[in-house]
Amino acid sequence: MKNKILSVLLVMSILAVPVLMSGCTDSSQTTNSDNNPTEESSSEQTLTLGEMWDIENIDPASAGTVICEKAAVTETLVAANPDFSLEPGLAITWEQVDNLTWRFDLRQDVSFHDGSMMTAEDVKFSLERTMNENPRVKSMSAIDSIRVIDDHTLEIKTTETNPILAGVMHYPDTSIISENSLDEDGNFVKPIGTGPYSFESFNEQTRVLTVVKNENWWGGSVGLDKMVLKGMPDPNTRAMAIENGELDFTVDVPYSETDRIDAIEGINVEKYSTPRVYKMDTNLEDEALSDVRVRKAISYAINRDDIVEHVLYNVGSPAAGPFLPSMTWANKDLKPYEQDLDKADELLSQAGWTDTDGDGIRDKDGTPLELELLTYAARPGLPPMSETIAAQLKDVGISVSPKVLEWGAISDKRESGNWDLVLAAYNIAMVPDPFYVLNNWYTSNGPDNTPGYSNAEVDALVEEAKYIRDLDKRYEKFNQVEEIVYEEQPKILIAYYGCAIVKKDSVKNYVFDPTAHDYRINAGMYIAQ
Amino acid sequence: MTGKIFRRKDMTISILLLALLVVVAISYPLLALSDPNAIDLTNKNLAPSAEHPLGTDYLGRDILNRLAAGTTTSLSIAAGVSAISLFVGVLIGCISGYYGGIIDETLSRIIDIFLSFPGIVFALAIMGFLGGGVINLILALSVVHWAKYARLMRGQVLSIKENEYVLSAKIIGAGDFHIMRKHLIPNSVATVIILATIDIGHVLLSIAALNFLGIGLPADIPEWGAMLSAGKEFMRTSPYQTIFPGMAITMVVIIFSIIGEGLRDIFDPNDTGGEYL
Amino acid sequence: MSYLNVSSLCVDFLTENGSVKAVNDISFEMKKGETFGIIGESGSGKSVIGQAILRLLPSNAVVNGSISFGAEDLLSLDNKNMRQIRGREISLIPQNPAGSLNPLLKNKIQVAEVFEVMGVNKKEGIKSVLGMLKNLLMKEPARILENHPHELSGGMKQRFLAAMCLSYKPSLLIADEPTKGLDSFSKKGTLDLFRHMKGEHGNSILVITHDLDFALEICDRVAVMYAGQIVEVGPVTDILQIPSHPYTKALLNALPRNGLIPLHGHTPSRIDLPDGCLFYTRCNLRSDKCGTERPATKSIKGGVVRCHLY
Amino acid sequence: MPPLLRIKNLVKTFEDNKVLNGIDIDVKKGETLGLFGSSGSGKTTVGRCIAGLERSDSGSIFFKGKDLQAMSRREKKKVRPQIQMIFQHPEISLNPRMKAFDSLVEPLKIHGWDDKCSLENKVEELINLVGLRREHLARYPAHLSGGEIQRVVLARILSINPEFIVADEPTSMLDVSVQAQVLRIMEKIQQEKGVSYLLISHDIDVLRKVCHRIVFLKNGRISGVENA
Amino acid sequence: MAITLFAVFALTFFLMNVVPGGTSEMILKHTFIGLEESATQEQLAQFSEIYNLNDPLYIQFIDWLKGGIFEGDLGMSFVYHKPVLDLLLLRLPATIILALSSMAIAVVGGVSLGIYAALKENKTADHLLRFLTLFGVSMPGFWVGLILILIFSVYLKMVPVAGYGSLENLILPAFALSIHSLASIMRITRTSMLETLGQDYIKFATSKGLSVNKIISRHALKNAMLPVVTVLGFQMGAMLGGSVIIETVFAWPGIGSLLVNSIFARDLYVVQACIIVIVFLFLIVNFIVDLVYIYLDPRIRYG
Repeated sequence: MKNKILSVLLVMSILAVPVLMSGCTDSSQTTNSDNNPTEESSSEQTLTLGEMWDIENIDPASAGTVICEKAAVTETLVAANPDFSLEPGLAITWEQVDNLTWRFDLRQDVSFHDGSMMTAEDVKFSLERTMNENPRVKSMSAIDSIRVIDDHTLEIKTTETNPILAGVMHYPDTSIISENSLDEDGNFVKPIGTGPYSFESFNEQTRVLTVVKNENWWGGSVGLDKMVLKGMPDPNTRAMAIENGELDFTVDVPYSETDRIDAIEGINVEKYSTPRVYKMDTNLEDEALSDVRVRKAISYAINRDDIVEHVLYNVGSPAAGPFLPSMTWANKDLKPYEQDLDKADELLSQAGWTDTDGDGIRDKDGTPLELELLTYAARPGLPPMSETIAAQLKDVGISVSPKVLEWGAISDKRESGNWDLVLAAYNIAMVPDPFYVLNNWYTSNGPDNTPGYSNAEVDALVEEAKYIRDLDKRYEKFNQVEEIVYEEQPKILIAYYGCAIVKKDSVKNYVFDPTAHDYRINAGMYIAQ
Repeated sequence: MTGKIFRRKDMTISILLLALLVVVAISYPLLALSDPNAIDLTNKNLAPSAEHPLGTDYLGRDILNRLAAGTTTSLSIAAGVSAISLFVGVLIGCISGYYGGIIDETLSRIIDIFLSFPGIVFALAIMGFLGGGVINLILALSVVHWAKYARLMRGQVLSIKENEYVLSAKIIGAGDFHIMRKHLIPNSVATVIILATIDIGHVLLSIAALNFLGIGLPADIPEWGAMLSAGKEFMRTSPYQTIFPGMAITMVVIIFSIIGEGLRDIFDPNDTGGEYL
Repeated sequence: MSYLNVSSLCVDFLTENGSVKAVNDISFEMKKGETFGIIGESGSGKSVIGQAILRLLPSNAVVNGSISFGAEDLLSLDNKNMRQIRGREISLIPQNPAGSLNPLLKNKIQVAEVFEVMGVNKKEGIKSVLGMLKNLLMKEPARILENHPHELSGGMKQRFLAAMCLSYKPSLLIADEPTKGLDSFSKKGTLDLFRHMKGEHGNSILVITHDLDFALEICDRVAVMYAGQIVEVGPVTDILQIPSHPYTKALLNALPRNGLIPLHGHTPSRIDLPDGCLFYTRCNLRSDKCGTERPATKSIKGGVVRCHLY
Repeated sequence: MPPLLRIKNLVKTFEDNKVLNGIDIDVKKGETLGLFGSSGSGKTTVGRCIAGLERSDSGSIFFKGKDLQAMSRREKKKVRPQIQMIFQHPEISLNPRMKAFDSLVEPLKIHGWDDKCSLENKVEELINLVGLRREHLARYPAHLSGGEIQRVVLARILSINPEFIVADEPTSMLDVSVQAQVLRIMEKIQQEKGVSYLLISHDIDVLRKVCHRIVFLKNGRISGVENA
Repeated sequence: MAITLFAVFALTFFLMNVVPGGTSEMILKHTFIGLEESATQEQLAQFSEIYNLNDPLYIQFIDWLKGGIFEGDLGMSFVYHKPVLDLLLLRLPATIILALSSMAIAVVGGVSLGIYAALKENKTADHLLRFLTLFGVSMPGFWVGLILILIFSVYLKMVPVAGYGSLENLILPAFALSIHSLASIMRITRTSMLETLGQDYIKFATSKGLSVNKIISRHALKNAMLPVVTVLGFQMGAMLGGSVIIETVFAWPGIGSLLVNSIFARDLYVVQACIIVIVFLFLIVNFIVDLVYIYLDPRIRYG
């Protein structure tokens, strides 16, 4: 009996340890936590923001989208205009000195939130740190070394010719922090940046990030006194929370709800296209799909307008080429394929696919035209879109069975060649430059060219463009590439991705930035009293 | 026995409803009245009407039609899971209970390990890494469910293996296989089957839960849980596509609970009607 | 003046298959200080009587007839007054000693309840129980009270229950199948216990049993039950030595020492009772009349019998 | 002539509790031997050892001169069925999910009896022997009385012609009138088939009435023998 | 328990590693380069190097186990860039708070309603309660959660939709999570109570002349609780499982939502750790249930 009591005590104490310990970490790690966010004086402008992902990490080297774009705590060297052309950020000018060397001149009047001035040393430190932490930036930028020329000048050497380096410097994970963001042991503590808002607290338990106005922002005056960012990964929750009045600003409520919420008094919804495109890869090893007529027929069979209206609820728009028409380098001559069932029928018949047995499915040499359409559920528009495409293709006699798999499983299938069609939503301006996408998607050795598309002309054009520093000439080459792949349809583009910004009417002066990776909070936004 | 079953009103209704569901499940794919996947985008998210008695879903598909088609999928997955886990559970439980000793020790330990995973977490882990799909779903849920039956079966076998008719069979010269097949399994399986009946409902709930988390079945397969999960996004603009599948699941779970518990009452040896003498 | 008077008692159980006539028109009376036995084989309905007296039957039982105890009509008392009778006036030593003690409570608590009911100071009560336990041939009574029921042997449990019942000093004690399931050695212990109770306490005892030998040893008068009816009542020695009713005779003859003569056939279904004598199909002495007309009870030499022969 | 069954110096221990402490018993062919003892005296253990449900720690049980506990598997398969057992609790003596008929023919089927016609005859013979009617055969045990069940059990084990039957309190759960029926049938079977019984009971009256000899068991030892 | 835990470790570890997509590649995509982008060989190699994913599986397993047992080091989370242990300690209180409060609701509500129903056997209240609990055990938990949010947050605006940190946030998830268990506990309590009331010792207590209240409070309750206690263990397990879904619905920052997120992100060590924590909690709960059982039932205590 005694032993039993002892063992009970033992177990209890074991149980108690994590609870107590968590209590400790809780209090120590959220040192600056504001205990009473509700007890703010009403004259203070506080905006509560429903962020679309869980906020877990506040290190801009890996969570730049949150810290740099959404919380506006840090800034990058390079900014971008709505047409995706680059403009000065923390750097005023930059220049590609030779194939392997870039030079950046920094803004002189920028101070960090802790009061220290930003220098080239800080930039070098931040970029090198990001390079270590973030394999993506490392490979995109291909930086070999960074040299501080003087307090406000940097020289960056790349390992190979990298025409997009300036664009990479727009990527939020490259944003600049002060060395004081780290403790003596080199562990990241909190982001000390240069942005319009400065970090106040992050409660790891509730995952609420609070930032406050930076009175000394180099860019001018800042609209809000305080911004509270709450991670709400579920679109329904965000919709209900803003209706409920818990939020002032959020994004991407369920698309189907956008019109209803817009109609609610005091809330408005704005829909924008964002640099991401729904595209359907075709397996060019497949006998039917290797025929350009079949691919074009598929493209003609799809009703992009219907999809945009009924599946995306107009959050997005029909796609022609891989780039948004608003992008400065986009080939504006291309128009989305219009649904044309006669043309589709004609093309398919020319290619030898006819319905000989009357079952509604075309066949050739006794093989029915049956395709598997793979997609994944992480982006909510994809499963219904795949079902819709399947139904539309059925009308021209192509049997498509849509399957929703984990992305990992899709990758595996693609690698083994065991696939027909894959519907996915790809980013088209990871960095504001066309090279990245066109090279990855359409050149013979492009890492994202799993369909196996190979066109010598395309390869040559892209390679040529790499060494042209004159932007207009460069973009001309890319426009030619766009035109070729528009005709050949190795990837069938469906629609541009959209973003729905939902905010209270009292939130004024919000400016949507299409170059942001989800959305960006601009300094001028304020709440009308 | 049958008299006893139909004397209970709730049992009768439940059995009739289940029979109806099974008929729908079997006949639906054979009849192929209309394609449950046929979309009609202009008529999406409609409220119930004469044309669409339960409304339409987010792609304009008829909800009633899809619910009916879903009967086949939902019931066959649930039946598949129950059949597999029942078979494995009964077999392992029986062997473990009958032989005892080191065999029992080993098997019991394995059963314990499987039981110590909360079911949905385990299924989630398996599904998360196997990927979605009917077969994977059946496998994952079977892996989760069998141990429960095995433990129950083992207990039952332990409680009857010292019964005199089992001893008598041994003395008569019956082999182990004969004893298990003729004596142990028939006399303990009823309890396990009752549990399985009630459990079919839980399987349906698990399917729905996995679908809710986005790793069950693809949305184009008309399955109730998948429908519910796909419809949750339209919860407020068009609640029917969530409410009706949810109600269908709830009703079937209730039906199986009533039948299972009714069976338990009927099989209960205490209920002989003559106990007062 | 009869002390307990049961007249025309009928108990039916409503079941899914119909109404089971467990007890069918039973009348008997007990005098003060008497030990009265009800003897019957399994299924004869004997245990129902004890429960009917204390109104402990389940809710699907339909009770007709009357049971009077002293001046009270037990079947028409309200619940509160009935509770005054239970325990204090009439105590029941239940059939299944193992199941009748709450396994989770210490014996002491279960005894203490008795005094709660009686309104006696607990300490004194415990003292008197200790005495009672000692009296009932139990060793170490103080330790027993600190134990839980499962730590007592079967015989001890029975004694413990008896002690509890006797603590009330009830005027009527009902013992339901005190020897059920006991082997011959334990039976002897039970017999000692009952002899002791009878001698020491002098209250009336109603013994319900299937055990003819036990009844012979302990009872003054017995009633023999068959298929829900009392077929014969009389002084124990008369009945067990010169039985009147053919069933009693057959029952006695089946005893090993009386020749182990089998009694063939079955007791009739209790849902559809036959018209005639319930023993008709198994009776050696039957006549045609027995098959059509149910015999009424008749008084014979100091007893009662239900047979056309008399 | 050697005895049919000879038990020599049987010892059996359960968890430090010496249940049997050197038992010697002989049973002759056609004899009913009574084994008397209170609960815990080890009498049931003797029966279970003979029937092969337990193995003794030491000592031997000779059946027709051969040690039952030292036989090869094949020998066992041949000899074992000649010793059968009937138990105390009728409610669990038959498989509740088998009709009486199926329980009855189960041993025949196990021992390879597949001729349908002669099976019917055999069943007829068996139920006559124990005084059951055909209608009983279609019933499940729940619808048979305790006495009827014990008779089905007897018929069932008789179907494979055992020479020795261990009866462990076969009537202690039965009413007096039914007890007489069952014991009488057992007597009748002995007369017709010449089987031997080991009748285990705590009711000395019963033993004195039906046994040829009675062995008294106390605390795992034989405390006396009585000839009836 | 140790063997069980070890088996759970091993099972989880190897299950996590035999999955499509290649662990390191998937993590890389989820974490750094975007789900749909392709990883270059160079990135893969670099990543595998950082997180020691190049060793054979069994070595990884042994390393991980060693770290976990001897240094309390369960590895680093790929997604959160934090030691897994820190992450767990951060999330554990939320899950424990949610589970305990749900359990409290379920136990208090279930037991009292169960007793009430048993005492009103076959009366209207009993039938009504049984009917309601039938729904309680049959409705999908997340569906209930969604409907609760719809009613109480959106229409009635009584509580916030989701979040963590205050009592208001706790109400809906705790209730949604408890419904199934509450109904189960009510049903088992009712059954067990009725069964107990049919026991001989209750009959004997009645024959002793005790009042109905005494009989119920002293004799029936404690005894009727035995099966309820057994069920509690299972219910707690079911609740830990259910919390995975409910936490997701209500954005509750506990182990459950961490697990779901990590499964999708293939944050290997976090998934393993979460599963192990859940299993461990489950085992602990069952151990406590056993102790309570021993406390309640003297037959086991001395047996």
